[in-house]
Amino acid sequence: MAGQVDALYIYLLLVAGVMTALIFLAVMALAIKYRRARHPNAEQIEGSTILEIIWSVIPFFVMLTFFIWGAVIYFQERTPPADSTEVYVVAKQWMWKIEHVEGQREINELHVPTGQDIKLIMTSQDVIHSFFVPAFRIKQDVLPGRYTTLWFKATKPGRYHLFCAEYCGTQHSGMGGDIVVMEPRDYAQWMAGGPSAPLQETGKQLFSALGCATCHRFDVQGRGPNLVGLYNTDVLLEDGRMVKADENYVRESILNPTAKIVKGFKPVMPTFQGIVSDEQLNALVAYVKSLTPTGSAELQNQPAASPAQPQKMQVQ
Amino acid sequence: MASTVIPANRAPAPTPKLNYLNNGHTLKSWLLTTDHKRIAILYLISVTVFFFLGGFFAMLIRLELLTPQGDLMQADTYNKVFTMHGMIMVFFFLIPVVPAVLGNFLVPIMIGAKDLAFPRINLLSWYLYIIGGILISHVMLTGGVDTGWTFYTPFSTEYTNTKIVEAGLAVFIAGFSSIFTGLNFIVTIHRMRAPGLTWDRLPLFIWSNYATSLVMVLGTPVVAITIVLVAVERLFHLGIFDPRLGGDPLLFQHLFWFYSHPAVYIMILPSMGVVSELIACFARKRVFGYKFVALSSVAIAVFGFLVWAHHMFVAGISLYAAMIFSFLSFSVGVPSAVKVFNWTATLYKGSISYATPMLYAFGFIGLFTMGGLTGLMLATIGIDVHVTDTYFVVAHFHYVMVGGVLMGYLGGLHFWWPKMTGRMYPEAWAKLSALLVFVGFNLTFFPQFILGYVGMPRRYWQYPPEFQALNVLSTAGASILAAGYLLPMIYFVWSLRYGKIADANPWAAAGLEWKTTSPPPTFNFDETPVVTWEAYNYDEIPAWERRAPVAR
Amino acid sequence: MEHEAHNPALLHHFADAQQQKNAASLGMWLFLVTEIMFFGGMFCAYLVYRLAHFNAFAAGSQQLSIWLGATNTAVLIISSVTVVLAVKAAEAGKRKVLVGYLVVTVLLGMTFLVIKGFEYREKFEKHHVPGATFKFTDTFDDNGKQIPVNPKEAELFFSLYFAMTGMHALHMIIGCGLFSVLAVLAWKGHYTPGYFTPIENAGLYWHLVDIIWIYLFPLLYLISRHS
Amino acid sequence: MAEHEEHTTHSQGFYIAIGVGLLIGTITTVGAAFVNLGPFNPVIALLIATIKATVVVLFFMHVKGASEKLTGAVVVSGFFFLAILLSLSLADYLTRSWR
Repeated sequence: MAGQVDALYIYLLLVAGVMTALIFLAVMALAIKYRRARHPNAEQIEGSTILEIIWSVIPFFVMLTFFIWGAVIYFQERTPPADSTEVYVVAKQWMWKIEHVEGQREINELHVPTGQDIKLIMTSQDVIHSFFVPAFRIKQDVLPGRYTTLWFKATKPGRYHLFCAEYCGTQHSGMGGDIVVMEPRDYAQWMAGGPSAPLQETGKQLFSALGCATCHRFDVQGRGPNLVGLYNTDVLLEDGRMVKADENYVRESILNPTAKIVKGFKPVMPTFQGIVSDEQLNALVAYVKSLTPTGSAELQNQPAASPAQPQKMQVQ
Repeated sequence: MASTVIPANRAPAPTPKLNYLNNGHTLKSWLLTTDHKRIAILYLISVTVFFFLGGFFAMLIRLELLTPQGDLMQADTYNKVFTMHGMIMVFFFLIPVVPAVLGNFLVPIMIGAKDLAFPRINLLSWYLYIIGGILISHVMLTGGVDTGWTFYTPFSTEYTNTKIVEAGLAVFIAGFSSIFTGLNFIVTIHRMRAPGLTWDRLPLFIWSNYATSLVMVLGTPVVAITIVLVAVERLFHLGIFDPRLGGDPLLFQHLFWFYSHPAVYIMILPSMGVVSELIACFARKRVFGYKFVALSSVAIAVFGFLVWAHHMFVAGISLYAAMIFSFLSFSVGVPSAVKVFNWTATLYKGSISYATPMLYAFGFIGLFTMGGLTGLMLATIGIDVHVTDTYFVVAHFHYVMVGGVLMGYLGGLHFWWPKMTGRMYPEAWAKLSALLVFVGFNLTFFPQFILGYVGMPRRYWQYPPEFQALNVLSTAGASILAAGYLLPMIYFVWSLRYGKIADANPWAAAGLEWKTTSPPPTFNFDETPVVTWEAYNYDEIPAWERRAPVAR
Repeated sequence: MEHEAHNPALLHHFADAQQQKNAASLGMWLFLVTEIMFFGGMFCAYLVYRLAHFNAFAAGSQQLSIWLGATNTAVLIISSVTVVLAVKAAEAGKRKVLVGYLVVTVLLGMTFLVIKGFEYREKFEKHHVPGATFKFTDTFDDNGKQIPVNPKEAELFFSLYFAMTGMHALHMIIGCGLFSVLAVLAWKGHYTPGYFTPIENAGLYWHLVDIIWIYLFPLLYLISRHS
Repeated sequence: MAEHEEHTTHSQGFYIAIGVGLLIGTITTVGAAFVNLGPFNPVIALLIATIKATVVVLFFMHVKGASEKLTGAVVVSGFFFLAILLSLSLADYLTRSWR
């Protein structure tokens, strides 16, 4: 990615450099050639519509190339490959808390292997921060109340700066760290070193501890939708909208269950806002995402009408 | 007409001609004046005070950044310093500077009117500006603000305990000052033009002030209400941008940038108008493609409203919105490019002299070209993701704001100084300062482009040591720049007493403002002029070296 | 017109009364545009959040009194009529009629504010004022049907409700003050058929405040009222 | 008396009639809100509001029949820029959930 950005940057620099040089040279040459001593009488020229059109249209098309190339790169930057390794990031004043799906936790450091696509799923506990790795030419603001994502693939082992790029208070400039890129072998070793309860495992425990499993059942259709195979599918909602079940959807459904009711279900789920922390939320999301219909013959959530449970909703 | 001009500060002279400066000497005659020219002078003084205040903070920033460690001041102090620098420079200097000083002085004269349409509202604008200024100074002296001039939520609403409400109120009040100025200009330009002065005969400075006024009137209210919402969120816990209530912090950014991006055009457009005047005068030519230059001002003002979210490409807006805004952002590039090309083309077959104002105009073209082209890079999303919120952006907007606006302002101030005061500035010193400003400016801000691309984020109090060399260069440039700005201040004051006395039209320039005396009488013209000529009729005016000597 | 030469209201920098009047009118219209944009910021916030949290907005809206809201709309419309009749009276030079309409307008404006005050009081009593004391348990609509609502989002609705109606009420207060002053001046005979620009311009302001309410009423009070 | 010609004042009865029309509009809005029109409820409400606002602008604020078009242009541009604010903001919010 860095290479592509640099290539575009060099192209832009060239165009800008040539334009600047042209303007500077033209101004200087004209200013010298037509200085008053040599050219005491100005010739009045009204203007030229053709010239105006030329120097409006040509820059426009040049800019169009900027736009298209830039948009293509941006599209790639915002589209993580499907098989990326996921890492959860929670930002707070003034530190980065990193959770690997394998259960490893780090603060202000992120260890990643070379050659692997890494997708960061980020949220903030307080104000807006921004995850910025200049060496990878990537940056994404980290917002409270929702996930933003970012992905990259490191190619060369080493330590790279991690900065917070969105002003976040007193120690904004201290909210940095390192991205430690390692050979896959070293990385595996490092990963083996720490305590290892995979994130989805933590999520699984939470899932039963919080009683989610009473309604979201995997064998039969419960009061809540079956979550197996839910992730990354399109969900038809009660109000007729179709939404993608991405991380933000799962997150919102936990914190604010009534916002998007799946078709055929009742708005009976209580909110877990204030009950689960951002880290626990990440674990739950990771768990829901891990539910794939491999073992069981469970299909995706059918929009079939569930047994109606009209009166018991306040019990929860 | 022999212009026997006696400057105000000269000891009693025989039969002084009454002009706006000597028409009343009491403090009251200044503070309660409704004369647009006196109000312009009031603005000139107050804006200059705020410029040096903002500049002082800039120097503190540059000194702190000399070393990678935060050793000059605490992190909190640094955050307050750059916030003050931003707020003062944006709201109390750049936005009012050209419209409220040069525009206030020149708009009525250039269109042959006796005053602005609403002289009392004009005075009210100044008082609002001063009240806002006093408030922001109060904030500064009693603890400051640490949000940056952008007030981003939820930091500003919930996580900082500095004086957001007071600072917001200051910006709100200053905003209304600028709304009233804009409103006054639009009405004046529509209603008060001299007979015969049709729209296609207007000086380009008027066109650009008109466009600026549109932005002031249409954009400022949105930022005003946004700041009110931030204030009530802090005061009364209404939670409109509160993520815990399902509010979206990005909505604040949308509303904020809806004004604050077009605000950039409030700043730059009047300076573009100044440059058009300067180039025409010192090339002795009508501006090439007058119509296109005039309309490009309006086009910039209108397109300026379509591009705000290019400040938010990495903020979490949707992919598609980012692409739309990126595309639209390039649309502003076209009219800006048209202006630069037309100025350059105006030089062709002109008769060019290198008076100080022209040097500033050249400087403007150069720096604005660089600022504009780096702006295109920032509009290119793939690049923006990497360089936004870094020193690249800082360098870019200083090239446009300081390189552009200030070059235009200083050029205009030198150009119209004889008209405003009746005195010439010292040419040699002025040329030196123009040179200092240009060199100092590039030395200060060019390294910041590189700093940004190698990854130094903005608003950093301390930074990794590898960025130090470029930061030292930048600080060195800043000291040259400071000298370049102090110099005019000194010789302008000096010239009030010792400068050569200027006649009505020292540059042999076209335009109504040169057809009245220097300084002009209180009502600008003894008789309402009737305009029968096109703008920039330099073919009818001989250059000043070859004019018949004027009685002095 | 014999006033023209000695019109005491004609300011020195205008060529004639017509130019002055046109300038004042254009200035007022531009000011109204700034008001549109000023409220526009809040309308934008409203639109965004209504789309995001429709259920909460509907539930919040159910808690507003539709009848008080509709009555206030009617009050404002009637006051707009009295304002336009005041302008007409000013143009015709009927001083007493003018003063009468101005006074009625102020009274109507105050009626609006009093009704608004009652509504606000009810919100305080029901803990519908955003902040620490905010409670929202009223998740049943008029027909007893449950609306699924996150109380936090309902708080957002009430934040917007108070911001928008509060800002509108502030404009009403300013309008009432303005018209009170004009009534006194009109009584003293400041306005003639040759010069009544302040009456006209204040009228324009009042109509705009009316228009803003015309939008606020359905947007705030009438969300999803049907069963 | 040039003012009287360019100033299109109407009769007292006309203004009262307009006022009555606006009141009827209000009643219609309230009535329509209680009828289930599906997605058209807000559309109808805003349509009526816009008609009412237009009537106020045209007749009470005397834009219709004004001697010059400038006032109209000012009004239209005000709403035009408001529309820019709303539509481009929504361009973000409505496409957030895509992809």
